[in-house]
Amino acid sequence: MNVGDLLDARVLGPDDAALGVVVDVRLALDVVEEPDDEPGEEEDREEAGRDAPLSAQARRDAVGSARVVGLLVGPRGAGSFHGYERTDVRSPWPIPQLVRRRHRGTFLVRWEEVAALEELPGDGAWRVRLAPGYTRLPPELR
Amino acid sequence: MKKLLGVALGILTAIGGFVDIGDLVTNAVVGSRFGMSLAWVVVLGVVGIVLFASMSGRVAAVSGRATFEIIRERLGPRAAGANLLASFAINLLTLTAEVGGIALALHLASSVEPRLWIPVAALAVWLVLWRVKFQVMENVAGLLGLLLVGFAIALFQLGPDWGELLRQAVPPSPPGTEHPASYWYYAVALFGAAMTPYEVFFFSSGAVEERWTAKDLGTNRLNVLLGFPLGGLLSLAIAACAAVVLLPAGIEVSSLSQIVLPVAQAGGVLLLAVVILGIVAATFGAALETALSSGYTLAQYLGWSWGKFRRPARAARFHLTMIVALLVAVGILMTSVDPVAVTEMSVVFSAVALPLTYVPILVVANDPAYMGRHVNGRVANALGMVYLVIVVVAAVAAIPLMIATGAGS
Amino acid sequence: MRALARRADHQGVTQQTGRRRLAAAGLALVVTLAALLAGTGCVASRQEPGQATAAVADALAEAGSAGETARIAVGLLDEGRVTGPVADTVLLDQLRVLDDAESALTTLVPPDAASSARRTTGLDAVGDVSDAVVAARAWVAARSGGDLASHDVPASSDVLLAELATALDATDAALAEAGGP
Amino acid sequence: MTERLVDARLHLLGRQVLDTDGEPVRTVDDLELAGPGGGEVRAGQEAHVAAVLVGPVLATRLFGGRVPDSMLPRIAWEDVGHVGTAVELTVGSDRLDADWVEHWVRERLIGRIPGGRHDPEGDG
Repeated sequence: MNVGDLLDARVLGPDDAALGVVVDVRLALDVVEEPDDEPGEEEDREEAGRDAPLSAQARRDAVGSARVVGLLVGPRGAGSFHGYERTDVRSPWPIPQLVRRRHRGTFLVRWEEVAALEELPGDGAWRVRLAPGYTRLPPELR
Repeated sequence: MKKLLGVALGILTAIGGFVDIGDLVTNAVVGSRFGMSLAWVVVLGVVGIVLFASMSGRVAAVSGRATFEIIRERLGPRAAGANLLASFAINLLTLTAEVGGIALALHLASSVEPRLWIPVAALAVWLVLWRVKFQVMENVAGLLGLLLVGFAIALFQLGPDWGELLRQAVPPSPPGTEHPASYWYYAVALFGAAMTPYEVFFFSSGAVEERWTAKDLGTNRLNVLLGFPLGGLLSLAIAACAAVVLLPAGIEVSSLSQIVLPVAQAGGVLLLAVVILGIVAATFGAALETALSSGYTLAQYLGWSWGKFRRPARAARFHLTMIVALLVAVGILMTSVDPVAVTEMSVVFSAVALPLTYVPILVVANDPAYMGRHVNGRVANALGMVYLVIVVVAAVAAIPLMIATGAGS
Repeated sequence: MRALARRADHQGVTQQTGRRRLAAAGLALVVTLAALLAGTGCVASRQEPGQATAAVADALAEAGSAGETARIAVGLLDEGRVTGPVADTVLLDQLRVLDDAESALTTLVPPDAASSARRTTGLDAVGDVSDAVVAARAWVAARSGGDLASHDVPASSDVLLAELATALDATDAALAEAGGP
Repeated sequence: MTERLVDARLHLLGRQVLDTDGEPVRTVDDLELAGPGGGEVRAGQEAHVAAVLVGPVLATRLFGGRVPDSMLPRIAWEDVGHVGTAVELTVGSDRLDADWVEHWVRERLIGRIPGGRHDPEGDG
């Protein structure tokens, strides 16, 4: 199974109620502590305050395994600028505000609370069924 | 001198937006028909491209990602694919026009038929793409393109009535002899050319080619603040020369050869030679810019290895794309199509490409996951949103205006 | 030999599968381009009397512009401010404009006698300008040491400029008659 | 060991894949999931990313449909080193079967043109 199979799959509650579609799959990446043995890195660190080098500004982690922690379920498909309902980015006004409004009601459900993954006959689309007593967690990324 | 070489990327990028073969002729057409009454569009375009090119350069410097990588990642395969088709079409049409333009410029210098120059020009462009170091390329093409400053010198030597030129420019109003639809068609065409998407593709990819880092944000600012206004100034000088010499004679500009007449009148053979060399360099530079952009966009959309700093074999499909694009351009030119007319068609594709290019840049320039603390400030965002609205209006208006006016005629 | 053929075959197939999507996109592009070229390139001949007159005026305006351009080019070459190749290119480009103007007039179907008369006057005027520009080219060629044997070389630039001026006056008159500016 | 939460579509799909030398390889077109012990994914049971898929999935994401898994060029997740604005591998692109088209164009076309292996950053 691929992440692409889950994306945009219909989500049903335990009582067969339609809850929306999978807008994203949340993963937990193990972050590996990197040894500071690369030459020149010390110097870069010192300069980070004034003139940081390439990609020191943006987050970049050495990663180990990637575990599925949950599904993000939204009332609508992801749309183009997905993600605003999960981050605190507020600019450029008014794009995040509009997208956030459109995706109000998006929630996170833990992977353990997914009861069944069913492949629909025919077009290869999938359907996700949630377990009884599932909880709607806030969608924000930590 | 070192400072000047440092801004060659901005200058070469601006040449593609303001004084490539299509713009050279369009500027003169505008000057000969509307005087300076469209000067405001050039100013509007300069501010817009400075704003978005500096954003794309900043994103490239900080995150290491060129603009089309951002577009593909933000818009998803479908919308980014639509942008790719439109942008690639603009690249290809403009590349075709530039190769033809080099041939036209060489024709001016030599009287040898343009059709004979076309394969030579294409081969020369390819050799530079294949062999020459990026920095050498941008320095030579960018600085020689600056010889177009001959148009500004010519303007001063013509000793025009500056007050009259100013009166034409502010407040802007179309001359009574022209239909307002034609006026607005040229306004949209000039604005679209100034903001043409391959500029940001080239500029941001050039920043990656030059290995900019967050340390180079000053270089980025200098490049956009010098390069684009300089391009705009050249564009205004060309229009003004036409407004001074050709407009009073009732001449409608239709070919490249006409736009150098004011220069000859003002500065004689020497200045004429300088300007012709400038035209050859500018069209050559724009050909390099659009050929590279066609490689950049396709490679970045599909994630292929790209870049002139790599050995060609280490970016094989990138180089193959550029070779194919050049061959297609030569093929189109061999049908005897007018290169200048070819650039007019790219207006149509801009309608799709412009919004789909500038929205993702603005969005990512605000994303701390890409930009860290170098996210956009409030002024940049406010201006950016205003320009997005202008871009969308211009893009939507372009096609009906083109059809209504028969491309401005 | 056969091995070579097989290898070529194999390469062809690999290329084909990889390129099919690109080819489809390319085809779409070419079709769009062709449609655009057709759309912008063909100007329908005008049928209404008013439109016919406007078409005559357009053609005359183009011819006038071409004549004025030639006048500037000849003047500049006479003063030594422009090179032979540039002057020649300018004139050649203007001959193309004049050709377009002439064919616009010849393909025009005049709906009534008045516009038919205007068309004839227009054609004469455009023809006069064309003759003058051709003469100018011969003069430019002669000055540059070559010659276009097909045409008599004008004695001097003054003769040439006078010829251009006459043709342009005729164009202006015809243009005024056709209601142009 | 710390964890970082990412959303697959937001942070991984469509991102550039770079090899260990920083050379672009492909884009992340999909992620293959595996269940416990590398077997089938089962609802509610531990699942992890097994591979980065690159290649013809793009066409299906554009036009719909599905490519058989066996035909997808894949890069094992073990070969992924860093995740930032791009996905960086710990292996060179030459070792990746997923990059065969690039290799083919390099060996058969571009590498054969004179100067195809010339280093533009070097002198001369």
